[in-house]
Amino acid sequence: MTQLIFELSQQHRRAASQIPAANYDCSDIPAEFLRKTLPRLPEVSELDVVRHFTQLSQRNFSIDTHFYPLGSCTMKYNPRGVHRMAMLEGFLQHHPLSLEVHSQGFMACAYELQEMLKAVTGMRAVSLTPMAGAQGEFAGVAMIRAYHRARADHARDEILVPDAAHGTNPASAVQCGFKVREIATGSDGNMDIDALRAAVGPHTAGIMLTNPSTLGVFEQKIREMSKIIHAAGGLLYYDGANLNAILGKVRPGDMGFDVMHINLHKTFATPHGGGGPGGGPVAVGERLVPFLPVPMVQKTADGFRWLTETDCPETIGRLSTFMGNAGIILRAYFYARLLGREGLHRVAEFATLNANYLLAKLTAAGFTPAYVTRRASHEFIITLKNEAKTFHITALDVAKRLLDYGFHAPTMYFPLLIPECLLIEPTETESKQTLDAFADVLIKIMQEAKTNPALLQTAPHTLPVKRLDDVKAARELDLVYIQ
Amino acid sequence: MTQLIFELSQQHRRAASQIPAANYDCSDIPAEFLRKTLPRLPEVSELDVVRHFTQLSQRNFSIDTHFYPLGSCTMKYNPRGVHRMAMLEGFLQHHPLSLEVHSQGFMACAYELQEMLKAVTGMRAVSLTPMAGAQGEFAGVAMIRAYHRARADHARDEILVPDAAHGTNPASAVQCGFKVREIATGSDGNMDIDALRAAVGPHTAGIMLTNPSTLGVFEQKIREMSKIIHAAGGLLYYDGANLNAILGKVRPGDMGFDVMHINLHKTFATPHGGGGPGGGPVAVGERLVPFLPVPMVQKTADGFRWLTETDCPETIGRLSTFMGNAGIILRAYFYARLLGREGLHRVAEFATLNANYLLAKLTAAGFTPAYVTRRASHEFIITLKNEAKTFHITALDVAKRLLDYGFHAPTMYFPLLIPECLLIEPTETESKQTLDAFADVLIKIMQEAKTNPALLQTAPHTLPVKRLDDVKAARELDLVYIQ
Amino acid sequence: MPFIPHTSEDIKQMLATINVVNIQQLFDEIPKDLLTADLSSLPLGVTEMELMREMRECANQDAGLQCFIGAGAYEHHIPAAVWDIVGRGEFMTAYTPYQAEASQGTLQLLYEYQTMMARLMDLNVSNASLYDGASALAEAILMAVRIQRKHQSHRVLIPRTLHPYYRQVIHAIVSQQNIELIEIAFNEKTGRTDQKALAAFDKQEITALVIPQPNFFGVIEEVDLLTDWAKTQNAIAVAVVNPLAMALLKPPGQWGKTGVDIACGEGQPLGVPLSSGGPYYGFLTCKKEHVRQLPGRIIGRTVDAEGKQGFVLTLQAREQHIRRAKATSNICTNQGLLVTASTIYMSLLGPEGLRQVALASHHQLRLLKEKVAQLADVKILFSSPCFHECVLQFKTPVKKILQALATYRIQGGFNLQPVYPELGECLLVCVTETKTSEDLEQFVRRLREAVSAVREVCV
Amino acid sequence: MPFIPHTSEDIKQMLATINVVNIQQLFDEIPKDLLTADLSSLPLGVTEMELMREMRECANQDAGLQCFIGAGAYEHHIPAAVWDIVGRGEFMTAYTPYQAEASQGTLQLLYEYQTMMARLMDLNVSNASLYDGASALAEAILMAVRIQRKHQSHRVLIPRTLHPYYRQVIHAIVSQQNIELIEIAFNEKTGRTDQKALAAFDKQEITALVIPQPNFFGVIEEVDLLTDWAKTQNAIAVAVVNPLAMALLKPPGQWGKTGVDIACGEGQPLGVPLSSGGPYYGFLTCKKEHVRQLPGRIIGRTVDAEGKQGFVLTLQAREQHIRRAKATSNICTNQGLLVTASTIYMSLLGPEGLRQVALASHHQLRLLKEKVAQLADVKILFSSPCFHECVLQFKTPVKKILQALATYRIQGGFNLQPVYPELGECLLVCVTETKTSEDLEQFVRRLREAVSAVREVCV
Ligand SMILES: Cc1ncc(COP(=O)(O)O)c(C=O)c1O
Ligand SMILES: Cc1ncc(COP(=O)(O)O)c(C=O)c1O
Repeated sequence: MTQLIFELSQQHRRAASQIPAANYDCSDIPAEFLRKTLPRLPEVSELDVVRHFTQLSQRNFSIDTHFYPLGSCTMKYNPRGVHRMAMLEGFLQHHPLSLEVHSQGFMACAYELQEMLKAVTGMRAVSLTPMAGAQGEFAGVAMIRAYHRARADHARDEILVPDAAHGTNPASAVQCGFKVREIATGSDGNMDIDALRAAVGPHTAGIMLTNPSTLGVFEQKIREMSKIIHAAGGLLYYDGANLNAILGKVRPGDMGFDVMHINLHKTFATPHGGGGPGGGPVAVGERLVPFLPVPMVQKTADGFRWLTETDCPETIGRLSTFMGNAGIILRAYFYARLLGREGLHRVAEFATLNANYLLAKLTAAGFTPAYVTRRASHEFIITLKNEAKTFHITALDVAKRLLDYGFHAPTMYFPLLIPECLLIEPTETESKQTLDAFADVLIKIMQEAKTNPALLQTAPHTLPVKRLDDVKAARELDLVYIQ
Repeated sequence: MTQLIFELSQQHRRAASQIPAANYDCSDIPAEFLRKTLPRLPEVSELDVVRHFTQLSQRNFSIDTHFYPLGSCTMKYNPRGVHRMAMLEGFLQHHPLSLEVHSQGFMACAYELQEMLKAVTGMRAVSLTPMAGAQGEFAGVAMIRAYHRARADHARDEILVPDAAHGTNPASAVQCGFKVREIATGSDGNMDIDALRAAVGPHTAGIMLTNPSTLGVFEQKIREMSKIIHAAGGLLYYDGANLNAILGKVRPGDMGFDVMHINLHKTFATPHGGGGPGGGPVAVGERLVPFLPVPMVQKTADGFRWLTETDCPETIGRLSTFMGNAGIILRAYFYARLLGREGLHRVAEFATLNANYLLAKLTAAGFTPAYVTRRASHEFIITLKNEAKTFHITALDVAKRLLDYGFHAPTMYFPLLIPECLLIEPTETESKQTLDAFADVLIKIMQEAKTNPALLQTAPHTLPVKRLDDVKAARELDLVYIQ
Repeated sequence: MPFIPHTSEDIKQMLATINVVNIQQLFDEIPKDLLTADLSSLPLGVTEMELMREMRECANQDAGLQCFIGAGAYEHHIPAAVWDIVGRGEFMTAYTPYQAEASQGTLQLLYEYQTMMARLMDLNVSNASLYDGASALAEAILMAVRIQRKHQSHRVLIPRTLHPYYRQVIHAIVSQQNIELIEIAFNEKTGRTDQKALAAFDKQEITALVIPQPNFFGVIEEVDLLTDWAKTQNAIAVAVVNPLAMALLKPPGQWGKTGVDIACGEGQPLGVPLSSGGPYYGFLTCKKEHVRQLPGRIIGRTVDAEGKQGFVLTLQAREQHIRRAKATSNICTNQGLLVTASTIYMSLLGPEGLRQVALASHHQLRLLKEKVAQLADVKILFSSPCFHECVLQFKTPVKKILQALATYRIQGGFNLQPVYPELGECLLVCVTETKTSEDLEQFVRRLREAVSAVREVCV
Repeated sequence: MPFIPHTSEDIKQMLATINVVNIQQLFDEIPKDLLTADLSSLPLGVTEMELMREMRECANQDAGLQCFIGAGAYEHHIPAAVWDIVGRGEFMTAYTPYQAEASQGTLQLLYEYQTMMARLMDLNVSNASLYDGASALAEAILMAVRIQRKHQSHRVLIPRTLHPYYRQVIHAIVSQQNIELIEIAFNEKTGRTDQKALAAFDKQEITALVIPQPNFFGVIEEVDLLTDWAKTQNAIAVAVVNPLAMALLKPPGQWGKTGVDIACGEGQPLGVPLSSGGPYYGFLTCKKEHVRQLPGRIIGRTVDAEGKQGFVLTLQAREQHIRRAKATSNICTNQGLLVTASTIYMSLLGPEGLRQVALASHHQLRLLKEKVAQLADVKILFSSPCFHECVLQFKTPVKKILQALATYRIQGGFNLQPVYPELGECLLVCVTETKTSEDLEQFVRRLREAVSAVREVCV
């Protein structure tokens, strides 16, 4: 059953219904430019393909089959209707370089999403082109750089990030040519304001933050922090990965942020596709509007038109060949329309309710929250450092054992500063009953840790494979199949 | 995981995106006609529904996931493209009572399928309306009855069927008001001609046959049998369940049959849907044309039009509200178009090749074919009566053990006259490699029967449930969930 | 070779194993003179790409119309999740669940379906589907006949308010078995089955009375009276209902003093697309005491060897593959996939959602009636409350009016003239929750134009 | 509450467990003056039915056109099986396969993808996708810079025959890091990169040379010469190719004497719909020795605790979530689902199918060229062989010609005038296997009409 598609391959087998049948000529192309032997792709029948990939699909956990409380990832239900709408012929077969008169349908949706994102972020303008959160970060930091340059402020070569930040933040800053300085977190989960004060200066280009932070708590001194950064001449970047926690309640623009991205594949429920695609639109305050990446959609009396380099001479430019992950933009727009103004703020409310409920249950059952005194945002952290010591198990063991019970594991070992941690994000689309079942299983696993730790240490037991050897994978690289 | 959807139900939970929201009035309907309490359907969220039914689907074997050599059922690959075409908006949203001008697309397809079925069956006319094989049988026998009645030949109250016939044959004959007489099979798998001669007479309305028969062999004396029946004043019905064996090679019309059905969900690859829908068009020779069920499609200079009772005053009438399983008719038509004239006869050739190959392999490995001297048609029977005696196992045990190895079981205990039999039909869409793997597993299971028969007797072991208690199910009826 | 995976190497090895020289030899038991098939009149095969394009154009001919036709097939919104899941290979490409352990998905779903349908009808048991609504009614009548097997002759009363095509189908199916179908007239004012017409059969031996709700005119029948009449006659009461309407109207299990014996109908409104008339499915539910006369497949809950819950096909002794000539019906292949769709649809809509869809359809029809009432030369024929269809009467030929509406890409309804000539020029119009108030306004505006255009031509 | 399952009973119990009085209290750590969001400008929520209808109308505005535009996004037939399987919830709604044991489906598929893509390019390794073709090229250049980290300064040569939007994207991305991008001119006769323009850099320190195949004009570049030039310079040769064309044209691993170091490009032609420009995916393959500089996720085959084959994300030390500021790239979420589509597409088409699609596209373009050659006032600009696109030159504004074609619902191509003003009024036309000979005839007929209509207006 785990055969590779290449192992099914038989020379000259083919899916004849899919292959143009005629004898075509390419005699106009000199032989030196032609391929001499066919590429060694699998030679299989249509049934082979359908059966193989259908079987493969069944070897996955997914939202459609499992509770998936993966912290920082907002794995909520992806409405099927939204997918169906994006697959409408007029959207699916629309060429990105069609004339504007032939693009009004798509452009209307994109324009309206721009407007909606402005409203929920409290920002002045939006560009939808970044293709994921990390590209949104890149775009944001590039705009910060462009801003300082436009003011001939060339000394600002440093971006600050909290030590709890997601790895994309420092990586994006570096990809924009900045140095990165990490700021420590205080014991209450808020940033250490003194450390921040000490770090800022004329070299500070900006800071990248998410609020609520990756620690699952709301950064309460955000206004003060914003003053410190702005006073030092820097700008504030908001990592929108956690927007689900505050959607329709708090607007990053009001917290003092100058620029942010939004992960459409998180807050706006576009399916994650086993790794992607996502969408990472950027929203900016007044100062950064001229630098937004192109293209964007403008509404005029005659319909919608593209804004390009010609309209936006100071733009940081183009980040994708066309306009980013258009199909994801559509899906996010449809989702927002289904929820509407009365539904969007409920997202934050019920995501927060679910997280705090699960936290309360687990705390009552003896688990250790990372920040005992704090409310959970839409997610929270428990640390298993005590259990690890007592029972000789790890957060990884618990995660793997959860899989046996049909629950996807929470995010493990992130943020790095909390030892043996699980970052748990239930999202608003899961029911109390599912949360109860999950809590029950976690409690049961702790029982097992006490009585039979080996059960955890060697988990999973019920999946298609047992625990996999990561070390071997990295040492003896086997990245393509060699026949 | 096996929770019932009703067990997930929580009062007042709903999938709000699916529910018209307004406050509607029905004050014009007197209260005595209104429902007093809501029907107790499950109250669940959209995610609950998607997750529950996606999980349920994974608890099925199917063509898309498993080899499915279910004899008499022709479980071949169901092309995905065919399904997609049938789901085109113009077909899917087309109302059956649309004006003819608004129905030309569907009618063109139906008309062309009628023509194609005429060509492959060698019959004079086709009606597509019967909704499965059994309804086709009903229609066919009803036409036989109508024919005799039209000739005022009222004595003919008996339909002959071979003892190996599928249960629908006698059941359909009875539903048409006939008595049924069974004719025995000879030791070579052909019908006992003397028994047939003895049975016919002025009471004989007709005979129902399939050829190749349900025993997986070609009825060689078919011409002689046809003479006997016709000489007695009876008509011949061809059960098209086995048409896959002779498609494009032999035409029932040429064998002397007067009427037949075609199982579109077998020979024409329309998916079986976990029980249906199917399609059972009927084709008839000259004599029965006036009696065909309506509606049918006629081609005229101005386009296609419906033939109804008005056009066909002697019709046996209407068998379905509209025109039968129209979507299945479309799918069969698309499939036939993809194959074309050069592909249709290959179906029979490769179905026959696969069956004979598997039979040869199994025979070589020591299995007992039901008819040692005969060629297999598109299917064949092995009998496990020796193994059953020696190892104290049954055909059922072998079937269940096959499931453990990821193969759907062949048809068991049909036809009834062969003890401990498996009726195996690989179909043309399976590869030699799959047949080899299947043969290897059957051989392995016989090894197990020798060394560890309990492994078979208690199989299956690797499925979501162990062997199920049929007796309890029938004795302690539990047909609906009671909360 | 489309869908045939054999390479020439495979073929060579396979022929060698069988010990024949070519594939043709495998047909050597067939008399040569029978190998006569000739497919040369058929078109050559095409690729999926070619056929998809051709069929896209073919289908487009009939697309893009506003549909106000009902008459037994109803346009409703089907949530995308329904067919996304139905279309999963594991549901779509499985056979009948004969190997229960390998088919728990389908079997559990069917058990859930049976439960939902029984609850919707407020009866005790349901089968797992029949072909369609009309053939389900035929099976229900045959079932009633079996229940009443002591009756001398079998007379079944069929209201003329029943769908005319249903009447044709049951005639084609049950008349093969010496069952007399007797038509019951309707009241021309109310559009309801005439109680007086029934009275003529008081105290006679009647096998069954069929009771439609709503009836073909969209009219709500006096089901309590009809059911009670049947019960006093010792006739089997057979309801034939729109299942969606049962979320709003009183369900058959509650009609009259005792409820009906059998309820059946067309399942299409519950998540099945119009699709030119099929595949749909017939549902059939009944009181517990009749379960052994119920035709079709039935799923039962049981346990496995370890006591764990599981599902199987049960009561197979009723079925043709066991009982052969003595089976309750000849049905084998049924409409499983459509029931899969309905089960998912009902789960998504839930009790309140289903009711809201029914209510919205009813409400929008009322709105239409109000608007139509203001038109000249159009009359709303019957006085009784309707569900989501109603009959409009015109002074000019309906056929012409429909043609006029067609030019606006509106399908105006079902022309009653050929099937109820006694009503004159009548049109059956249907409105569901898919129609907005603007749609209705547009319809009425176009109808006014059509009526006056036809009048001018006819005058 | 769409997509929120909570009943009021649930909420009550949950609040009690948390020990708060209402949901609002859960936000009490947020300074009050920040709770300022106001969504009143947004529309109210709608049901799926309502939105589906609105969006059907919205999408229809842009539907039903014949498309002859290519320019980096290509219309091909996608077998129905591809997206039927891609759309399965288990693929579509899974996250990145961080828990390998619960993600073997996605991981094995990605391993199969890596193998297919490496074989198609004839290189050793592939990552599991980047955002799109243009950003993949930017990552390839950054990769080349890391490989050449000993260079004093980083100069990368970019032919002007590279897609103008790719040039813009790499400029936006890599120029943040002090990398100089130098444009290389093309020969105005052949439409190929000018070897003489390259000669100017002989013996200079060049970090990388980018080599498109086919280039933006559809023209087949002299890739052997270009690759060999790069290798003699010790520059990294970076191929940017249409992967479908590689079933017909010599793959990058075989260019010149040694093959290129890195090959990347846009994966869209392999089973991904046009979809207004995305989501597509960028692929990136390279020689084995560069694997540790390869950005993005990489899947490796390994074994489980019992020695059974399994798949994991590997070499994560290159990635941002481990290496943070020192990562090879900031990419995290990639384009996994599109790679899923391509893997299924390539499996269905197979080696011969892929080649036939490429051949058919090429062949149909030749047919078009033959027909166009007969038109007055239209010139086929370049003399070199093309893959499936070519440049037509007109005497009147292309913009007007496109508008004229649009009235026949034909999308005539991509207007080169704004991006290559030096070529005058030029149009880039694309033909794929989806176009029949009748389509081409129709196109040419309409083009003739358009040209003469525009001429009349302009004269
Ligand atoms: C906190 C945080 N920031 C940034 C990102 C990066 O977003 P993306 O994966 O869309 O590039 C993620 C996603 O994992 C995240 O969780
Ligand atoms: C030999 C034979 N005849 C008739 C039938 C009945 O066909 P259907 O199931 O389509 O009613 C079958 C199907 O199982 C069959 O195998």
